[in-house]
Amino acid sequence: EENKVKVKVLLFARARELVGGSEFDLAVKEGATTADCVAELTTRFAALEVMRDSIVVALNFDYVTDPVKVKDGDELAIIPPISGG
Amino acid sequence: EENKVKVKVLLFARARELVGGSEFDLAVKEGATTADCVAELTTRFAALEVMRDSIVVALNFDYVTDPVKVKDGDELAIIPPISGG
Amino acid sequence: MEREAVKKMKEGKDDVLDIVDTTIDMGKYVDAVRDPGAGAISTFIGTTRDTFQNKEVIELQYEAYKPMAILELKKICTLARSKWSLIGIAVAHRLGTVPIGEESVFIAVSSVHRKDSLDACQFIIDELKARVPIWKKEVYSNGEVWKENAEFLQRAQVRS
Amino acid sequence: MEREAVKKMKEGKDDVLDIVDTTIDMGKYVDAVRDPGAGAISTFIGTTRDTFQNKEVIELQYEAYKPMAILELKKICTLARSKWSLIGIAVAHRLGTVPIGEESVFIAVSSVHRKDSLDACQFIIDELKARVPIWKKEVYSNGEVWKENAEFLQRAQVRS
Repeated sequence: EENKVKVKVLLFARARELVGGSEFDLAVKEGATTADCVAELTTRFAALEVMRDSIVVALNFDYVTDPVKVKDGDELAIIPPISGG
Repeated sequence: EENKVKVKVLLFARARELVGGSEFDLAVKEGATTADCVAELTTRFAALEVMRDSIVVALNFDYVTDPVKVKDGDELAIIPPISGG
Repeated sequence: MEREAVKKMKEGKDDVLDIVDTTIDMGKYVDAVRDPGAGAISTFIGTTRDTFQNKEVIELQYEAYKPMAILELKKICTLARSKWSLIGIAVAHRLGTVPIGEESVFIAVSSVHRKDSLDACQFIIDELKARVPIWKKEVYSNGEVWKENAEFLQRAQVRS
Repeated sequence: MEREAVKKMKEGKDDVLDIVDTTIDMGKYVDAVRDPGAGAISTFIGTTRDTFQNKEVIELQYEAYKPMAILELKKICTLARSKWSLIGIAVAHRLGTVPIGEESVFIAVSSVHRKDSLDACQFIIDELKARVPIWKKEVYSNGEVWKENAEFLQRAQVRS
């Protein structure tokens, strides 16, 4: 079996409601990027498809735009459009 | 004796301290203006001379710049540079 | 009665303008501008400083030409409402001795959208310093001085 | 010890950043930025509104990605301090259900001169709305919606 990297995924607000959960572990292939993780997520949770274009992600508490390779134990947060204030 | 107009004069802050009083009546000739009142005041209270260039006056609670004729019972306030806030 | 309520909402709340001799109760003035239709309340608090040009300030004393000060504040509120869409405005200025670090002036402005109250709050303190007849004396260990707001002097220059 | 005190003064006070589940104690945060060297404290209060596009809002619910929210707030404070001369910054955001008219966010900034804290206060609320991971759901009589800050969407567009 090929090596897997386990990432902790956090979901908030509308994303959390669509998926029906706020936190779970995602196992991806070694070398996978944040973009791969999002693709994997939207495959697994079809409900997320409706907000795919507006999803921003944060890796270990920092916004990332270009795909970044994930490591075992990373925390990946799905950030729907924010509305604080 | 010619007709006199009685104006209530109010002094504040440094002007009050220089004159040693905060309120008194000033009798001026009928037809006298706010500028005449200030001239009369600085004559009567020589101590005010040091701040003459920085004095602004208010007539009946409104700033006046050009000389305005005063009427009996008017309230004329000597407004040294303000420092509220 | 419903019509009255709508009318009131559109016109905003009455301005609350106070000159006080004691500590300023900031919560009271925030509550005065608070409104279910407001999304933002911006406030400005002027506090007394312990130093001026490296001289230690021991005490500050404020005095005002009270009736004119209130009228000038009212004019500033009317001006602010003509420039921005505001709900409530409250301004309180303290007189007498104000200990170091305490409030001398408090301004609270509410609006539907934040930009209005933020800009109006800045405008009101700028105008207050330029035209409201209130004076401050700073007492140092070796003397005292009546302060002069640059905002007033600049405007006086334009006037004359 | 005196050297310590001077050093502290020059560097300003530590930022106070809170995410709370109850009413925001505004006095506490004003006191946190209060300083004998400060001449001005500017604050911004975000309050919940009863209507959005003529729909009556019954309730508002906030949630946050807490650790990241605090880190983003810290970055905003550092940015603000690099742009303006500030003494203290305090930011508190409330989570959970916030009744209409109550505070959802409170920002207090102190400075020697007022322009710094006024501008910094506006900058901090603008940045907060653009980047701090906090979400608000508005509940109406006939549905609910997760709000989206225009400030965030604009920046996301620039990013991608």
